[in-house]
Amino acid sequence: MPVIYIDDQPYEVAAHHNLLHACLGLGFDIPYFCWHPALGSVGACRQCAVKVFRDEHDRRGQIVMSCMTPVRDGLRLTIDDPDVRRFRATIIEWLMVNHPHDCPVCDEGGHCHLQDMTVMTGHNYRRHRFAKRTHRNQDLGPHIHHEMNRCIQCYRCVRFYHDYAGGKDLNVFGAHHHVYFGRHESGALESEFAGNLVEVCPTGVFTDKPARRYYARKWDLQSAPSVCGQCGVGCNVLFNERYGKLVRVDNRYHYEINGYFLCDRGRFGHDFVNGEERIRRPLARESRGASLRETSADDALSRATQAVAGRRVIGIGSPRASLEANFALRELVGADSFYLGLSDAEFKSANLSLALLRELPTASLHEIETADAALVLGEDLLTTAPRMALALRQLARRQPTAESIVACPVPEWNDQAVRELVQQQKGSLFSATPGPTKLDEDAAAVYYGELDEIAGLGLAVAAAVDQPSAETDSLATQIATALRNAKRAVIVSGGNEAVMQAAAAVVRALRRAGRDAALCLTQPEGDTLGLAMLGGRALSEVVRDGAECVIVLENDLFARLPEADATAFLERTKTLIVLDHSITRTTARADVVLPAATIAESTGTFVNYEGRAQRCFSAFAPQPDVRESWRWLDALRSSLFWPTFDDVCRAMAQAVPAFAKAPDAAPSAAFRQIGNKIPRQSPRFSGRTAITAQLNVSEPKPPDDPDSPLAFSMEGSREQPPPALIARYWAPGWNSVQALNKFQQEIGGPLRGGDPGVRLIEPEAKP
Amino acid sequence: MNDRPLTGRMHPDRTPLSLREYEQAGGYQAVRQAVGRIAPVEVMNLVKESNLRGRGGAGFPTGVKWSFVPRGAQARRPVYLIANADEMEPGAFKDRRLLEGDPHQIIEGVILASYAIEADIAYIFLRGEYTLAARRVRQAVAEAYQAGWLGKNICGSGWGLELHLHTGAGRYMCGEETGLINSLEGRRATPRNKPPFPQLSGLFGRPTVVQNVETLCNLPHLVTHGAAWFKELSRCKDGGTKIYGVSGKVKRPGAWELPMGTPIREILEDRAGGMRDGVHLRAILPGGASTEFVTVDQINMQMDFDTCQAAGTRLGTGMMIVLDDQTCPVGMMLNLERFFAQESCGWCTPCREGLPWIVQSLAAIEAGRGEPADLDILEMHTRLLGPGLTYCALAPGAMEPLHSGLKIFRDDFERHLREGRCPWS
Amino acid sequence: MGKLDKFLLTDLFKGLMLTLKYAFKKPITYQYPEVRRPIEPRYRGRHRLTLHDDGSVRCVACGLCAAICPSQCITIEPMEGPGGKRMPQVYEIEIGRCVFCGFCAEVCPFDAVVLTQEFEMATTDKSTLLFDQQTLREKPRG
Amino acid sequence: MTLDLADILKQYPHAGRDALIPLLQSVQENFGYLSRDAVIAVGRHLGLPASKIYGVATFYNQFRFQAPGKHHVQVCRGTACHVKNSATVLDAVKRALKIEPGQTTRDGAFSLEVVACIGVCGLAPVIRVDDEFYAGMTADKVRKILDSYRKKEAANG
Repeated sequence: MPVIYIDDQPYEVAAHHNLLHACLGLGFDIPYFCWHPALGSVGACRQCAVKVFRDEHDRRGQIVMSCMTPVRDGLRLTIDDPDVRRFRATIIEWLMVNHPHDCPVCDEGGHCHLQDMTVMTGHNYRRHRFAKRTHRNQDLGPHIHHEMNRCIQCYRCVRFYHDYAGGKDLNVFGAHHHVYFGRHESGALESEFAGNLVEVCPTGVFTDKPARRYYARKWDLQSAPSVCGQCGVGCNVLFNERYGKLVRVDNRYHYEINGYFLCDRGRFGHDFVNGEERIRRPLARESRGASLRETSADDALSRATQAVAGRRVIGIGSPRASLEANFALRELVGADSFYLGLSDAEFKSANLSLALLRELPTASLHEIETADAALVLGEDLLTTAPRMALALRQLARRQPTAESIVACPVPEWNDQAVRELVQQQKGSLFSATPGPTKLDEDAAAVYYGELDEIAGLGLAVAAAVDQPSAETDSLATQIATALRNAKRAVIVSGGNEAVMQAAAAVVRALRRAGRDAALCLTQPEGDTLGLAMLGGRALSEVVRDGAECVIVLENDLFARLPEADATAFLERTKTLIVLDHSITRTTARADVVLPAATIAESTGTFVNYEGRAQRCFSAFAPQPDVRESWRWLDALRSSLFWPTFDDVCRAMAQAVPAFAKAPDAAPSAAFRQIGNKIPRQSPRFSGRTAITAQLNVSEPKPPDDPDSPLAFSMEGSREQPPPALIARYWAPGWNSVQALNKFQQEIGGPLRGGDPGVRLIEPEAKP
Repeated sequence: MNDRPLTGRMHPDRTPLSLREYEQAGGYQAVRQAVGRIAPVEVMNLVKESNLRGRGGAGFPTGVKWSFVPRGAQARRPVYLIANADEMEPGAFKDRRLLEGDPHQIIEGVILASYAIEADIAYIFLRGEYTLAARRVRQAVAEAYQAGWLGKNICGSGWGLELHLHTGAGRYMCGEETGLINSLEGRRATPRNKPPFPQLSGLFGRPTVVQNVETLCNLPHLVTHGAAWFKELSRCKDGGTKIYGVSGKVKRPGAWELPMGTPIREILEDRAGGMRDGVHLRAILPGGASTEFVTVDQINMQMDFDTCQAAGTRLGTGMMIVLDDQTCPVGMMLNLERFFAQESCGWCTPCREGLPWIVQSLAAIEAGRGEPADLDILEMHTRLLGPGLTYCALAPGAMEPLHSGLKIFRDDFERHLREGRCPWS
Repeated sequence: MGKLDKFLLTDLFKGLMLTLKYAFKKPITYQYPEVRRPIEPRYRGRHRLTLHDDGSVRCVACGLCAAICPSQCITIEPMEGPGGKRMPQVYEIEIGRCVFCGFCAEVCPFDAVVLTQEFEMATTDKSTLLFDQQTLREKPRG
Repeated sequence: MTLDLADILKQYPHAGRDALIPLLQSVQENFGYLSRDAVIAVGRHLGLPASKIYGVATFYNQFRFQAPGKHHVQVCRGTACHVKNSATVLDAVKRALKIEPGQTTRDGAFSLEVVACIGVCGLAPVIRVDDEFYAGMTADKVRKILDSYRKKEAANG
């Protein structure tokens, strides 16, 4: 590894990095704007200037942009030189020429990269005394608020939206100091990843529009690490709360899964937590025909306990509830009476996924991004697993790069130069779907057909992998050749059994040929795979079986069963107990409704498409009558077995061998850092003592959290917590999300202490 | 032998030479001599030997530039050659003269340069406003194709060249070689970072050489008459002639082809006829708008790359702008800087935000609303918009007249501040 | 001290003399609340939310005062006012916890919260010590 | 108008991104400006999204996005005119028409363009309305000239 000298001190750094990347990784603070670890360098902002010296005798040095300077052995530089410091401060002064200084009313205020960098450079006095230029804002739809005057023209938004995510409708317009970033006319942004602009933009040009309704500063938010349950990818998120409302969902970095970016479904899809449809009090009806009325928790519980006692009870689980909730239901009703709350097709596909994952290796999103070829069979990933589609796009972008930079040596981080070399070349990404998808334009070849035709194509590819023949020019041969030539290949599928089997056949064929291949099977919901691992009977059987008393866990039967079957089944049920957080058609027919906590208010474990168990923690304590489902279900038993989350999680690990490692997904509630819990609130959290003063001037005790090592308080450890417990990205001088740099082993690499979560499935075939 | 190879055979009435006229005057002889007869590397070595330096402003030795282009099996095809005819600098009009007066000369130059670097496709990137030149070049290209000077298998050598004419859409940045390449690709003409240099990854990510029109026009004569002859044309160690121009309040503004290294005084007095009556010379921008001022006492300076550099300025395009005593130097600089601020591409911070600030400060001073602190602001910009600190050379170029102007015309700036008005208005 | 002094109660009379002396001098105490003491110009008393000429609050609910407050006694809930203007929906100071450090006024970018010289906030009911926006807008007494 | 859009596009068969600028140039040559419809049609022809085309077109000085007005006003900002105070002339035109350079008045009567040099430096400061040159402009004269065009317009109905 090359050694560079910063102020005459030697440091070892990785050879393939630029100087900025290397210095930040060593813990030095260099201000920057246009550089982003996932987007590379373009040298536009000129903010990251450092001074390099020719040799140890050179005292004059030369100012260079660290982001555009490759690391080389023996390089000597200084970050803290009066000349560069003045230059960096002047860059901020230039940016401030037209910046509106509206921090007090700006939603970015408090987690603004521009604020951080301004303080870092020390610029504090405005010398420009002329009028500022102004722009008109655009309406960019319901999710993104646009405030163009704040723009500092770092070009990150277009580079992310256009180059990285393949969006079409955001661009840069105009020239000189009238450069404008937006759409060519007002209108909602079309990309599935538009929400990331909020985090990519270093200042308040693109801000989270739903979060604007709550006007909360980052330091006032109570946050907890969690997992998105909108699809089976299991992206890591941070839920942020203020005044009992879920204010904002932020990306939580996970090297193997979502990296720096989320899809809009994950970022903006959790509004139901604050929704009108939320069930906040237990509901019960006196008799069939009477209407559902609010009641006390005790009353609802006693009704439910009575209904359950001594009867055969059927439990219907849910792929959107945590493993623990499903396990608690299974324990309550017994394994024989536990039905997986999946539709017929989902049931089959989930069980097949499980079998295939036990046989063949799978790949994380990061492994997809760095693979050399991929084949998508049957899935429109932009709807079923959008973040996976983004990962595949990176594969398609990255793979020709690797070839080009052999012919013309350019460092991979030199974004523009690399794209120039690659031009329109596409990587070895192939897609076979029933209809056009947005991923098609990144694919080298596309095939449209019915699902059985797609399965046929998959089998043909498998056959062609087995018997390579150069003469036939069919699509299957073309795909097979590309897959065989790849160092690492990924086959993506899901949904349909025949297609999944065909995908598995391709993987098997590639492995027979000695190639490293992995199978990725999408899952429709956050815990579908976990539910299959827990095991239970098919929901179609429930219609036949029937029972007097049925408990439905966070599920709507009308969405899983044919309308007639669901109606008939519920007609026959004497007592229907439903646990859910929002009103559905099933809760409307229930006799007792127990209000369940949402994912943002509960602690639980979810298993993603690759069999990785991940822990979510409650961002805020639910309202008094709202409880986590496993708590309600435990209360329905004759005596309490599981006072805390760790109890239920341990019990599950013992009872279900597949989940033996589930408790390791995150530290247990007993975890302490220097004797302290990890605070969910920032040290700057405001109004703690007065926030409930309108109710009682005496400050109440903060809610207890027996379930996790996190505290509903600003007090606790100030150290960097273990990765599974990171509740916010903050470091001294770094208030924006860019503070993330300080949490990684190497910038853009895994988190310090390893990425959270634990894989539960060990495939027979070793990768 | 002709001492004005570039312009000597042009018609005095400014009509273009037709293909027949051009060929009769010895045109396309160089192509016949070189293509297929001598190896491309030999052509490159000839150019290296002749000390031909780029006439676009930077003065980089042409042969050396070509030597970076990968050859043979190494080269990723196609290789491109681009003639830079996007002449947009204030006061510059030499390329227009060459394109309108003798369009076949530039085509021949393009063919020779393309042959030397083994290019497959060539472009002439023409400034959009040059409609007359566009018509004439388009016609000439068609004639050249017809005569077999362009197209497949030129002179039976097996080597072919496609030549396209592209008219620009108007941005000064298109004159910067990487900005030009981006524009040609149908993108915004923002410059690119170097390295990688265009010789390795240029147009469409392929090896590309961008050469000024005047440089290319020298090639046919250089190839026909040899390096020794070419070096003898000049009055300094750089080879060849140079088209010098003068604009401003002189008796006969215009452009003339003279030996490289002709002193300013000769150009100004012998060719341009000296200053108009009653007007006195104050300073000269010797190489166009983006070069440092030289004062009257430097008027004997030879106009060549090295002498200009030694004197703290640049030869640039060789199209000098003359400042007289009846024009306000602050106003003149304001006009120049407004042009540069307007033509900034908006990519990097110092240029995008710094130049408009300079314009605002200069405008305030010119309007009598200046403050002493404005001079410090201007001075700061001349330091911090330096080479290497900005993304490309536009802002450093824009700072050159301001940098020297602040020193030479310090008294005039202070008079503006003191009197609260422009003394010339 | 001699026995004589003790017998003659000298100390007592000395004391009485002092009292007698001051009985004819001007008193140095103030007869509060009838008489009010002048307040030092930089005295930090009760908060006030300053207003624009049209009667709207200057506060934009940026949250800096709440963040800087060492006793955490300021609560702000922002909202979007007329014309998309950001303003506080709730602005409460729990004056019973306030230490009158003045950081809130110091940090305010719009001079929207200031500390007045009013200090009379005694009450028998602690719940009245929560000053809402309306109370904070009012001009201080005296 | 000499050609319609389809004809122009036909001249660039199988064109890629590099044909974008020449194509836009021919559209503007024929229509006087780039209309929204034309941009979208060009985009469809080249397989480029409209935002990308606008991104490129707005970068360059040459392209206009509003139909030129009935009367096209050009204000010269060349060096000669600058020396004779063309800045105030431009200001006066902007104030009189209430538009910025590159725009067209709402009634479509006037459009304004700033040109580097019209080439009649002897008449500085000069403006040109349609084919008519007006020399030695002042703010007052500008107003009068533009008013006379407005009156003519009104008289014609």
